[in-house]
Formats: sequence, structure tokens, C-alpha cells
Amino acid sequence: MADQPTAPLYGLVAEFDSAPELLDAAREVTRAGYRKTDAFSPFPIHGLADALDFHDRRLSLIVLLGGICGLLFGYSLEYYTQVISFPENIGGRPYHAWVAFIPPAFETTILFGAFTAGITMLVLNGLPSPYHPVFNAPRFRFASQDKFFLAIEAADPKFNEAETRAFLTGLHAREVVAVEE
Amino acid sequence: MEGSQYPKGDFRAPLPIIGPGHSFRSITNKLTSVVLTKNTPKAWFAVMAIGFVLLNGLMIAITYLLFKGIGIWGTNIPVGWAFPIINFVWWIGIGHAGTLISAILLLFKQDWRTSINRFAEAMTLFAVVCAAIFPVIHTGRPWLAAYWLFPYPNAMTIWPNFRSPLIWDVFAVSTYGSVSALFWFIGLIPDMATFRDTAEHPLLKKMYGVLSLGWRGSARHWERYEHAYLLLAGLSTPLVLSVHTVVSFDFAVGIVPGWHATIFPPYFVAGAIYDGFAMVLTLAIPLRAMYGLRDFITDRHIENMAKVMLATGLVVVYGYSCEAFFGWYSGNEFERFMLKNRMYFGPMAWSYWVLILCNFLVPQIMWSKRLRRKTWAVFTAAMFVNVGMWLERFVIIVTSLHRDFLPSSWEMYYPTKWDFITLFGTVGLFLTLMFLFVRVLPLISIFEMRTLVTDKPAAAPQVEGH
Amino acid sequence: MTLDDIRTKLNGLEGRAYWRSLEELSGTPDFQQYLHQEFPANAAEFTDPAGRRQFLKLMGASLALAGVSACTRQPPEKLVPYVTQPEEIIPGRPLFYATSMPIGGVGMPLLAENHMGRPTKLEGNPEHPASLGATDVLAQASVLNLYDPDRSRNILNLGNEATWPTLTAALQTALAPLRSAGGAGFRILTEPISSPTVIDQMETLMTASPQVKWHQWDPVYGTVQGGAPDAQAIYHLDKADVVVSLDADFLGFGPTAIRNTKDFSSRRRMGTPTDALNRLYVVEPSLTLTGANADHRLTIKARDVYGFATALASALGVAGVPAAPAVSDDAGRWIPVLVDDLRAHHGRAVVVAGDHQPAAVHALARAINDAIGGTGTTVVYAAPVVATPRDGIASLRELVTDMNAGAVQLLLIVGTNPVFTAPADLDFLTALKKVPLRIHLGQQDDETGDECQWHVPEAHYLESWGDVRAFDGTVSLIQPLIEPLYGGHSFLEVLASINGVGGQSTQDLVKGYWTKAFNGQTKTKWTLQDREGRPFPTVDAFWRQALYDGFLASTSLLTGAVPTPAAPATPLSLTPPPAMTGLEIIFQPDPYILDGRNANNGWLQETPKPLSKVTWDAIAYVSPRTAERFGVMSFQRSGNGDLPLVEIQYRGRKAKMAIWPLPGTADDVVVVHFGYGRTRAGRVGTKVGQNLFTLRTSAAPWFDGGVELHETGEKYLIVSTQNHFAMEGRAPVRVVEAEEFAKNAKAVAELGAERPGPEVSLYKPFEYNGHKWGMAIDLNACTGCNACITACVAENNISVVGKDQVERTREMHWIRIDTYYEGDPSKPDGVYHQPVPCQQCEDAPCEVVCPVGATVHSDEGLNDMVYNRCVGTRYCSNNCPYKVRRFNFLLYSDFTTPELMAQRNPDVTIRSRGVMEKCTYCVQRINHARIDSKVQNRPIKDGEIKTACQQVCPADAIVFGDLNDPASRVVALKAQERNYGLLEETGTRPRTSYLAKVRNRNPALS
Amino acid sequence: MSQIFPRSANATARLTIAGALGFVILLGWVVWTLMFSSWVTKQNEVVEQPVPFSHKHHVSGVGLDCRYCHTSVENSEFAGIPPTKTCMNCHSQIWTNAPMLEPVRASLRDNKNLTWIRVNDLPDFVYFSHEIHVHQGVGCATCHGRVDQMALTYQAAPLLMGWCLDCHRAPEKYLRPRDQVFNMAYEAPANQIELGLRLKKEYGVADVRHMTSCSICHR
Repeated sequence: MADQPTAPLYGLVAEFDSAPELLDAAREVTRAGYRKTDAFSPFPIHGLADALDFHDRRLSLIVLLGGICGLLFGYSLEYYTQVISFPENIGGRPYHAWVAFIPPAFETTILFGAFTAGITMLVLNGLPSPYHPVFNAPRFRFASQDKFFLAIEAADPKFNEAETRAFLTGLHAREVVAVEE
Repeated sequence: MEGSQYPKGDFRAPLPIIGPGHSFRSITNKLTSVVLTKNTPKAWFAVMAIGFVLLNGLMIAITYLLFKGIGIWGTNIPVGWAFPIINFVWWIGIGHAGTLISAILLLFKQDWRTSINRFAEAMTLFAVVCAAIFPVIHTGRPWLAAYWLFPYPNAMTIWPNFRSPLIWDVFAVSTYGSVSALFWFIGLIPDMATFRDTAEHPLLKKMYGVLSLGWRGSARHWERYEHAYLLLAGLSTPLVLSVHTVVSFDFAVGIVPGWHATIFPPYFVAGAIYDGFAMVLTLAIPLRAMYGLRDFITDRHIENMAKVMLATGLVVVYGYSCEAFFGWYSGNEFERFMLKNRMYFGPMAWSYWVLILCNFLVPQIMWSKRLRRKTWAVFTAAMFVNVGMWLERFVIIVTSLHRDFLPSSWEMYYPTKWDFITLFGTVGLFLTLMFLFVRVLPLISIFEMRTLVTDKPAAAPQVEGH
Repeated sequence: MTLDDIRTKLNGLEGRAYWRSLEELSGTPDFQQYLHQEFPANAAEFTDPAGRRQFLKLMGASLALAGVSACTRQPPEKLVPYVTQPEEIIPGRPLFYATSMPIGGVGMPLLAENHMGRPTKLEGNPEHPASLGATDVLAQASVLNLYDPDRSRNILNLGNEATWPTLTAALQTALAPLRSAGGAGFRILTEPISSPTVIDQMETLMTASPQVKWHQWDPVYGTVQGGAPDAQAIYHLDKADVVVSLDADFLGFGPTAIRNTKDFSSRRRMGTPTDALNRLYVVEPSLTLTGANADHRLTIKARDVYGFATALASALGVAGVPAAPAVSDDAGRWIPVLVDDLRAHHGRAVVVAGDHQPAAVHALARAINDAIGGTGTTVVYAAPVVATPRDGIASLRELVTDMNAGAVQLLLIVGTNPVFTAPADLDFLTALKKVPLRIHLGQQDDETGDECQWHVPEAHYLESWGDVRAFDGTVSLIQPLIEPLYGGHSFLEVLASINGVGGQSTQDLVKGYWTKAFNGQTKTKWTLQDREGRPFPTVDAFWRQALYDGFLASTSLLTGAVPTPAAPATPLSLTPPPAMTGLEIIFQPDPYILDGRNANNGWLQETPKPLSKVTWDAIAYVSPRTAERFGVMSFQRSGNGDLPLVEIQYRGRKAKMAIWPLPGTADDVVVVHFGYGRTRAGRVGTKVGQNLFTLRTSAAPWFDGGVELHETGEKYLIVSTQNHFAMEGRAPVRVVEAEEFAKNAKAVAELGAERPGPEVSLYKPFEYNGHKWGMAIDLNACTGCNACITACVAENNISVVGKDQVERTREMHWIRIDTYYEGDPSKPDGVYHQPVPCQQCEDAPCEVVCPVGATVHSDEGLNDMVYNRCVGTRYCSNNCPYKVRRFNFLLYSDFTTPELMAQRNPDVTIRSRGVMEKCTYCVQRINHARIDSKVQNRPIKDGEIKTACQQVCPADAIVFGDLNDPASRVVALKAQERNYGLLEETGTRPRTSYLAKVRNRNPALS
Repeated sequence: MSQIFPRSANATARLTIAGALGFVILLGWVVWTLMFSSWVTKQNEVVEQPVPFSHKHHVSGVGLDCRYCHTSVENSEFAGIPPTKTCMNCHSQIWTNAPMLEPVRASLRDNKNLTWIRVNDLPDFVYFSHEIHVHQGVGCATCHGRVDQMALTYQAAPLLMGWCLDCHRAPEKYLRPRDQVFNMAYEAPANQIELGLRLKKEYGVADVRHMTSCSICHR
């Protein structure tokens, strides 16, 4: 495809054949000071995020909070319905039969926790995003099969099409293409 | 069924969890072709047909039920619960293996799980669907039970009774169902992307494109993805244990001799996994033959599952012995009589001994490595376990109820044809859903399989997080 | 067609007219279609019984079908007020009227509960000596006969509708020629009759035309074998310390049973362990309720009872007793013991002879009673209350002979159904066909009605005026509670029109007779005084009192003076019954269906027969040992199933019947029950069970030898509500010996596992500061008569489920009577009855497990069952150790038959499909009493609230009350050493408790 | 590779999700409001009667007491609907040939019941007793509203179980002196709660545990 993009430039996308090559390239790119970068692989690659200097551990905390909310919701629901709203003598058990209240509260904890985990993950990843510039890379469909890609965005302060392209090619990229927005 | 993958005589040889000489490409092609291929195997149609016929049986049975009332079943007054609840517990149990494989084995870093977890999870999902039918239709007034069982603010200002194990069930089962579905879908996302990118037909592309949520395999995404996946696994593990514990409470909380036993929770959970693995095998063995997946679902998998089955089976048998011991040691006349009636002179004692045959004696063949590696042997054992675990619930529910405290109310229980149509109907529903799944979604997690590819320079990265 | 169409069609119609037109309407196709589309689908919805109840409350027929269609919006409901409201009626409040149920010619005194013109429930008349407030199964169920949709509705002439005038005209024209011949050729065949007014009318008729003959036939009550006793014995069992029964089921069967049970059980109820009990010896061929309550029971063939009686009589030194035939060893051991016991209790003992035994045995019994000083104290002999002829067999035989001889021109058959019930050898039907004009008056157009040119619907006793005498002679009045639903006419009406006084209403006739009686102008001279024995000032005062009480107190032989009947001949001159050989057959009426007259009564069909608990069928009892010959090994079954059909060959006649091994039946005896196998009974009773009248002969209507049993290899499904009769070493019924108990008061407590104290519970028990309802059931008093079951059915709108549902053990009775046998089945050591209603546990296992909270505790400790919240998981039933909960597996309640709806108790919700139900301690009665007490600003009196089962119980075995009222009877009972909780070791803390059974055995026999 | 979806797809996707959530919530809200809506409860709905009877005229105008027609309100669960006779007591004298009253006259003439439509209609598994409520100081107007102001009668209260419980849980909010029960114009005093508690004591109105027991209303 044409090297001279017509539309505004999203960035350069380099293709690699193997996970290790991608990993090295990613390290180099980061060392070179590029920040607006991303790597794409058909399966999770150990250390790739580090290589891109990306760290995000917020998920655990959010899920914990979700779980706690679930617990509170479950138990207060039980307490309200059985003790406050309509207390009834059921088989001589006390209104606040806390022993019996444990299982449902436990289940709500899990429920809230799990869904927090799933949804938060998607939100943080900005999914769903059916359209993304990187899809414009001609061979990008292989990113979900057996090829590995590295992208440097035009928005990156250090980005200069010519230099960056040279730099990437230097990293034994199988091919480097410019991708438009 | 099929010849062994091992050099003759050498049973020490370490077994691969993936056939030799596989590349990312080959895995991708192989697994996507299962779905995207033009020619579906004849066997698929055959199974589908059976499933569909049975499913229609279920529909008819339920319609008739709603019209006439549950009197069409064999349930009566001493035996207020029978087939419906047996089926419910059986299906829920079957579901457990899926979660176990995808969650617990994940936490234990058992990488052989990767090629079976996907359809095991699907199995969980569909088993829960089948199970969830029963608590509703077994009630006298399903059209009310369907929503009165949930706490929602209403004009009567009345609420469900949270002291009742059935309400615990409602919470446990609905949580289990939805969390399993979530777990399953999250797992599917990257493979949906693969499908999106490999499918030719534009419509398929779009369809899988929507399902993939625009997944692009970004390193940042993978990072959070694995993190979330791990958390889900961590949450599902206590969940799956709690679900069958709660189910066992349905009985353990009752005062009926034969129900009122403290061993029930662990014993039920073990039973569930036992049955679950049996069902996974029942599905895996034909499936891998049908689609020639022996490279991915290797004899190693079969053997490992056989081992798990054996282990959990022994736990279950331990449960039986505990029941017997408690009954005897309690010195309680009702408990003791329950045992005698169940094992010795009761009119339904036969069911207990068939159960022992299916769940205890037959599976012992799995001790032999030779037989463990004979697919037909494993398959047969699994079938016995499936039946045995159903019978276990029959024994617990029916034989305990039909002779409880007052001899004057001792009666017999006989199922009607509608009981059977409903039971096999759900089997039909299960098969239908399962094979539809196989036809439209990747039955083996492709992206995880890629991590198993060993013939690459770099060591295969692990799925687990850091 | 829609609800409104139906309503408009029925609008404004009342009573008879309404039913008629609904009947016609329901014939029309679109009505059928309407029912089809509306009912099956929506019957499940609860808005439905709704419609029922309002309809009932306001007797607006149109409401019967209201509120059927179920949706979020309630359909409009209509209110149909009176045009002119009767003064006595307060809308929504029931009224009670005293009346009386004639059965076998004898009156059963009743109070009838009337809701806005609909009799819904019958109670015993507490003032009446023959009832003292109790009733029996038959009386309870008789209200359903009133509404029986299959009762005949039209006068039929050769099958065509006719009218009352045409009938009377036809009757008169037929009578005219006969009258000239002094009535020769005119015969009247009735049931036994004791009604003074009717008898008076008959006398008028027969004096006018002396050739008229009056025959009486009743296969159950009016039939004797070997001659009728010349005097009727009236027992004072409350005065008897020792009671000996010679094949007499005086506690279990017949209109006398209620008072007998009252008196007998008054001597079984203990206060302290040392209280004295009476002692009951029973000699009988097969187990009866009386036998089941015996302290000692001797099983001998019916034919040997005479021998036993003679042996006993001569051992007691009665003069002129014929030489006693040899008696069995057991009997041999008994005689001396009995003699000692009877002598030891001179004047406080009584011997009771069975109704089915020949006159000779009655004479012997009477002689013995004279000898042991019973006569005059524990028993009085009086002229029978039923008009002659009392020997139905003889009377019927005479009629048949005359009919065959062509001597009968006009036959009027009243009530009875001889075509079905007459002895087989008389071949009544052939004879009947020879009568030129046959008129049948009956509630059903039955087998006999079918064979008569004229059929006249007979009015139910709740629809007609009349009078009747109770077994003790008390004259009791019958007053109608409702216009004849189906336009029935009473015998009195027919008789009046024959006597040419048809112009008068039956009310006038009855009142007229008693006015004459008051003025002493009647043939029989009556002593008419008020309860204090003072004469009435005026006839009006007398009549008002009589109607209010429902009876004439001064006419009772129990309380009033007894006309001494002819003393028996001394020395005794007896005609010994003919000797019998071979296998013995004993004929019994079905306890509830009787001769088949109740075959269409679902309540009675489903009431378990005593002892065997079989429903919906007639069976043949044999001893377990005899049964083994036919492959029935044990009298226990693991569940309902097929039993072998045997062929009974007797005097060249054959019949097939399923055999049931009943413990305590003599070997080589087969007890068959007749009454089933009706061909024209109605939707419920037609073609149910086997007809045994085909075997019964006039020579030996009750028992005979020379019968043969043959295997047929065929099987027949027999369903019973209990299949396991052994206690399996558990002690649901706790039994102690009087001697032992007197020594050790703790004997009862020691029988069960120890009762867990409050400390076993994690939680501190709830406190009940207001009322605290509880119940105590005295197993020593309970005779197992089943009256409580039927009373509960009537009070609580309990549905009938039918044979196939009972087979699946889905019967709906809220209270059941468990029966357990002890010892060798062929010679049971003890038979125990235990009524089991909901135990109303304080720590109720059922409540905890209900997911929707449809069963919860009230603050008065009731285990409330909220039908409209129930979704039907049946978890509660599984967790109920007493299995007293009942489930509507299908749509059991009848939402389509308005006649049956009219019977329902408006204060109890009608349960629909898919909901659980159970005993509520009659919470509707509790609530009414509570409201009344609040409105009147007074506490609820002890005994003010009676549960239906308690109110009906002739043994006063059930006592309900407030456990927080230290003065209440129930508290006193629960304080007894005999008190124990059923399965209390399970920690359910039941509110219902039981008082253990104490047996007063004679050491000399044990 | 070419894009499968247009740029706008991202926005569309998120909107779809939001929309779905919104729809579910909306649905819930609709059902909820329906549950209490007067469409379901029939509150404030005037029902057509065979005779357009005006309580306003008879009570406020003529000044009849409730009990003149609803005779059994004090001593039966059922308040009672007047028999035709009661109407004709007066209407045989006045308005003797008002066409409006023809059905009434017809009823008496040919002894044919009048058929009214029930206005305050409880589900029939509910056992309500006028007797006890009237006796314990629950005014007619408390449940039936100002019937004396109703030209045509309608159901004033929702008659939902929650509505019943509101009073059964705290009767003091509504109790009035017995002599005021039939006073339609009665105004609750400022110290209603205080008064209510006093009357509750005086009339022996049971505690909340008793009043919320199921078997009080359902049998």
C-alpha cells in the first residue's frame, strides 16, 4: 500500500515474526524514549507490558470494593426485609437469624465482585471499540493469529515519521507501515 | 475407540499436552476451521437430531404440566420431592467441573486445562440452564414462583424467607449462572477477534466483530485482561464450592433422616466434581473424535481427568461410609432405620446397590494406567458415574422420604412417564445447546493454546499473571 | 358467552328456580364452551375461590361465576341484596336451627348451621340425650347429600316429566277402586319409621281402609336374623364397670353409638394414674371398633357366639339355659374369669348382645343382665321406638309372595331401594314387575325408581317438616333449613294427599299432631313437660319450646320414666339358631356407604373405613392366616397396589371380591361388605366396587356357614390411606397397663426418648403473652370412629380427590386417624387409634424451609398457612415429621358445580391447584370468637372455641383451649402424667399433645 | 486490512449498551408504578350502578346515618347492602314516580333482586370484618373516604395489602373515639398520635405482632 498516507497520520506500525523479537523491539522503543506506543500479539506475552513501561494495578482494589458493596447489599437486604420491614416468627427462629443470612450475603459478594472485575476490565481497556486506527494496518488481521505488531503513534512528542521509520526498521521489523487515523 | 498415542509398552513416557509440530498458524487454522468450515460432520447432525427430538419432549411436558399441575408426576405426600429435584441437583453438579477446570486448575497452574476449559465452561453454563428449569417448574404455581422467590419491593410489603435453603439456592444458582456466563464470555473475547479476522463472509466478520468488542490484542489490554481473568478465577473458586454446599443444605437443613447429616456439603461438592468430570469426558471423547482434535485433547488430558474422577469418586465413597457411620453411631432409631431401609430391606434397596456399583466399583478400574489410557474404558466408567450420581440423589431424596418418622405415613413412590420425558428432555436441551455452541464458537480456547506452542525459540509464556 | 350473559340469564332467580335455570343453561353448548375456556386455565388462579366465597356470602347465584378470569385487575363483583330481608338474618352471620336426621327410622339430633339460607354444617344437639353435642360420620356427611347434584329433580312418569297434581290425580284414580275393597292390593313399602306423625297418618289410612298393608325394609337397620328381640335395650354404660360385648359393635355402628361412646369413654378418661377404669370384654368374629377398644378380645365365629352366651349364662346360673355346646379352649378359659368379674361387679356390669345375633342371644344377654343385676341400672329394656313390622326380612318376604300371587295392585315404595338391596333369593325385581302400578319416592332415581312407572323426588330431611324418635325414644322435630332444592316431596306429603288432607302443609300436619298430643287426643299418650318436668302453660308455649330445643325432653327413656316391657319368660325358652358348618361368611354393611344409599357421597367414599383405612371400595376381610392361602402374606403393604380377587361361592351364588387380611378376624371366616356396585348412583358412586347383595339371602342375612373361597388369579386395585400398621418399635402411641401405671406414674414418660429442653436451642424461645392455643387428644377415650375426619372435611371445604389420587397417596384430609396393631397379626394384642392433625409445632420445621414465608407463626402460636402466598415447593411437607400437610397436586376443588359450591363454608378459603394446605385449628372459629369477645368486652371463655373435630367427637377425646389460661381444661389435661408429645424428641415442641392409652387388663386373663 | 466497522461504530456500541441498561430500568419502573397504579387498584374509579345512587344526597343532604342502610356493619363482618324494601320505605312516599327509581320499584313489584356492583372489593382470600374495625374506633371515612361527598360512589383507598398493614402496624395513626366512627366530617386532632395511643390502650387494640399475623386476615 502507499507509503504516503493521505489522511492524518495515526502512527507507524511495525510487524514482527515472533514474540521475542517483539519483546526486544518494545524494550528498545521504550528505551529510545517513545511513550505513545503499543504492542499487539495473538496471545498474552509475559513482560511485554513492562517492556512498554505500562503498569496498572487498580483493578484489584476496585474489585475488592465491588465485593464489599455486594456483602453490604446482601446483608442489609436481609436485615431490612426480615427484621425491619416485616418481622415474622418463623419456626421460632429469631428475626435476626444471622446464621441463616450468611449464604445469600456471601453469594451477593461474589456476584458484585465478579461483575466489577469483568466490567472494569472492559472499561479500563476502552472496550468495546470496534473501530481503531491500527486496524488500518494492512496485515493487522494476523495480530490475532500468528504475527506480532508494534505501533508508535504520531502523537508521540518524539515522533518523526522518517526517523521513527528508520528506527523501527533497525529493530528487524519484518515491515513498517504508516497507518492513518 | 482410537489407538493409543504412546509407544507400545512404555507407560512411563511423559505425555504431551499438545500434539507435536504445531505452530500458531496450525492451531489457529485447525480450531477456526471447526466453526468456519463449510462441511459439518455427519455425526454433528445425528447428535443434534437426537437432542432436538428430546427437547421437543421437554416442551410438550412443560406445557402439559402448566396446564394440568404437577400431579402429572409421581410425587406424592411422603415423597414431596422426586425427579425434578433429583434432576436439579444432578445438573448443578455436572456444571461444577467446568468452573473447576477453568478456575481452580488455573490457580493451580495446570496448563493441561487450557484445551478443555472452554467447552467445560460452556457445559457449566448449559448444565446450569437445565438445572435452573427445575426449581421453577417443580413448584405448584410456577407462574408465581418465577418472581416471588426474589426479594423485590411489592404492594404487599412481604418478602421471601431468608431462613429457607431454597432462597439460598435462588441466590447461589443465579449468581453461579451469571458469573459462569461472564467468565465464559471474557474468555471468548480474544478468540472472537481471531474469528473476526479469519472469517471470509462479511456477515460473519461483522458478527464476530461485534462479539470481539473490537479486541486488538494490545499489550495493555492483555495486561488488564489477564489480571481480571485471574480475579474471576479467584472469585469463581469459592463460588463453585459454595453453590453445591448450598444445594446440600436443602437436605442437610431438613430434619428428615437421611438428609440431616453434617457430611453433606463436602460430600456433595466432591460428588459434583466427580459427576462433572464424568460429563466432560462423556463429551470430550466423542468431540475430539468427531473433529479430529486428538492433538489438542490428548490422551494425557483424558488420563488426567480419569485421575481426578477417581480421586473425587473416592471422596464421594468416603461420604457414603460417613453417612452409614453417622447413622449407626448416632444411635438414633430413625437414622438407623433409614440405613436399614435404604440398604437392606427397603423396597428401594436395589437403587442403593446399583449406585454403589456405578459410583464405587466400576470407577476403580481407573487405578490401572493401562485402562486409563484406553479411551473406551474411560468413557464407559464416565457413563456409569453419570448414572450413578443421578441414582445417588434418588437414594438420598426418595428413599429417605418414603419412610420417615411415623410408620402410618410410609408409602411408595412411582415415577410417571412425564417424569422421564422431562428428565430426558433436559438432556435434549443440553445436547442441543452444547452442539450449537460447538458449531458457532471455538470449543477450545485458541489464544491459550498458542501459549502452549513449544517449538518456538522463546519459551511459551504462561497464561498466569505475575 | 361471557360471565355477564350468564349473570343476566340467572339474574334475580332464587332457590329452586335458579338451580333449574342454571341447569338448563349449563346444558347449552356455549355455556359448556365458556366453562371450558374459562375454568381449566384460570382455575389455578386465586382470584377464583374468591368468586366462590362472595357468591356464598350473598347467595347471589350470578356471583358463582364471578372473578374467574385472572388478571392484575379484579373483575367486577356483584352484590345481590334481598328484596325484603328476613328479620332474623344478619347478613354475614350464620344462624343455627335444631333439627334431626332420621336414619334407619331413628333420629340423630342436630343443630344445623345456616349461612344466608344455605345449610353448610351440622353439629350435634348438645341438649339432646341421644347426642349431647356429638354426631357421627353419617350425620356430618348428610349435608352433602342435600346438595348432591345427581339427586332426582323431577317427578317422572315412565321417564317423562310430570307434575305433582297429575301424580296425586293418578294416585287417587288408582286408589278409588282399591278403597272400595278396603284397600286390599294397596301396599306401602317404607324404611323403618318412628315418626309419630307419619305413624298417626298411617293409622288413619289403615283404619279407613284396613286391607292396606304396610311393609318395612332396610337391609342395614331393619334386618334381623333368627327373629327380632322383643324389647330394645338402652344401655347406661357410664354406670358399668364391666362391659361384655357378644358380637356387638355398640361403639362403632348405628345411631346408638354416639351416646354409648359418650358414656363408655366417660369411664376411660383418667385424671390421675390411680383413677379406676371400666373394663371391656369383647367376643366377636372379626375386628370392630368396639373390639379395637377392648381390654380383652376373644375371636370366635359368629355362629359360636350363641354357644358362648349359653355357656356364660349357665355358668352364671341362669335358669332354663339349654345345654351349652362345646366352646373353644380360649372361650373355656374366659368363662370362669368373666363369671368372677361380672359377679364381683354385681349391678355395675352389663352384657351387650349384637344386632346381627339371633333373638336367642338377645334373650340370653337379657337373662344374664337380670342375673348380674344389670337390668334397671346399667341397661333398661323398653318397647322399640320403630313401628312394627320390625323384622324387615319377614315383611319383605310377605310382600314378594303377595306380589307374585298378583295380590298387589298398587305399590308405593318410600326411600328404600329394594331392587338393589333385597335378598337375592327373594328375586324382588321379578315380583315387582307383576305389580300394575308402582310408585317410587326417593332422593335418587335409583335402581328401584327405574323399575317404577312413577318416580317422585323425595325431599332431604333438611328440606322438610317432620318428627322422629331418637334411639332413646326422645321425640325430635325435623324442620327445614331450605326450600327443596330440587322440588322434593316428603312421605308425609304423599301420605297426606292419600288421606285427602293434602291441602295442609306438612308443617301444619306435624304441628297438628302435636297439638292433639298436647291435648291428649292421640292414640299414644305422650307426657309433654319442659326440661324441669313442669307441664307447659299453653300449646303455643309448648310448640315454641319444642321447635327451639328441637326435641321433647320429657319423652326420653334415658332421662324420663321407662315403661317396663313384658318381663322375659322364666325359665328361658329359646329356639337355638340352626347349626352351621364350613367356612363362615359374615355380611356387613359398608360402614359409610351403608346399603349404597350414600354411594354418591364423595366425602363418605373417601373417608377411610375404620381399621383397614380402605377407601372407594368394598373389601372382604379375612384373617391373615386365611389370606396367606391367597398369596397376601402380610397385612402390611409398602404402598397401594393390587390385591387378589377371590371368588366367593355361597348357596350356588358367586361373587368376586378383593380380600384384605384384617388382624383379629377369626380363621375360616370371610367378612364381606355390601352397598357397593350401584348402577344408578350418580357421577360419584355408579359402578364403584362389587355388589354383594347378589350373595345375601333372606335365610341368613348376617352370617352363615358353607361358603367357599376360590382363587381367581385376578388382581384388583385396593387403595387405602394407611399401608403400614406396625409401630416398628417406635412409640407414636404410648400404651401402659392400668396396674403398672398406678404403681409408676412415670411409666408413660419412660416409654419415649427424653424430651429436649429449651437449652438445646441456640435461640431463646418466642414468648406468647396473649392467647396460646393448644390441644390435647386423649387416646384412651378415642375410639377411632372417624367422625373428626368428616367434620373437618365439612368445616374446612376439603376436596374429594378420587380413587386414583388416593392411590398416589394424595388424599386431602387435614386430620387422619392412624391405626396400629400390636402383637401377632392373627391375634392382635392391641389395636390403637391416634388422630393426627397438624401439631402446630412451636419450632415448626415446615416454616423454616418455606422460601416465600407462606407458613409462619401467629402471635398466638398457630402455624398459619397462607394459601394465597404459597407457590407449592412442598418443602414444608417433606420437612414435616408428622406428614400432616396436604398438597393440591391437581385442581381438586370443584369450581364448576354450583350445587356443591353452595355447601361450602364461606369462612374458609377454597384452595386452588398447586398450594399446600393443612389443619389450622379451625382458625376461622378462633377469629370469630376473638372478635365477638372483643366487641362484647369480655375474655374468651374456656370451651367457647371448639374445633370442628372436637365438637363432633362423641368420646370428647379432643380438647382445645388456651394454654395461658390456667383454669382451662386443656391445661389440666396437659398436666397429667399421661401427657406426651408426638415425636417430641425431634425438638418440634408440638402444641398438640396426646394422653397415653391405658389398658385395664384382667390379670386373670393375661 | 480494511476496517470492518465505521468510525462511528465506537460511539454506537457504547450508546447501545447504555440504551439497553436504560431500557431495563425503564421497564422495571413501569411495572413498579403499574403495581400501585389506580388502574390496577381501581382507586377513584366510579362504577356504573343500576341506579345512580348518590351518597352525597342521602347522607349530606337528607342526613341519613350509615347504619340506616348498612345495618349489619356493627355486628357482622359484612356491612350489609340495603334490601329494596329499605329504599322503598321513603320512596314509596317521595319521588314515587321518578324514572331514575324505576329499577327499585320494579324490584319490589316483581320481587326481583337489585344487582349492585361492589365498589370496595377485597380479594376473596382476605377476611375483613367491619364489626371489629368499627368497634375498635376505625372510622368509616378512614377507609371509604368522604362517602358523604360522593355523588357517585367510588373506591377511595388503594386497598392494597401494604395499605392495610400501614394501619395494622400503627393503628394510633388513624384511631378515633367510638362515638366519632360514623361521623364523616371528623377531623383528626393535632395530637392524633397521643389520642390514638390512648384509644389503642382503652379499646384493647392488639399489638403489632398480633395485628400482622397472617391468620388475622387470611384463613
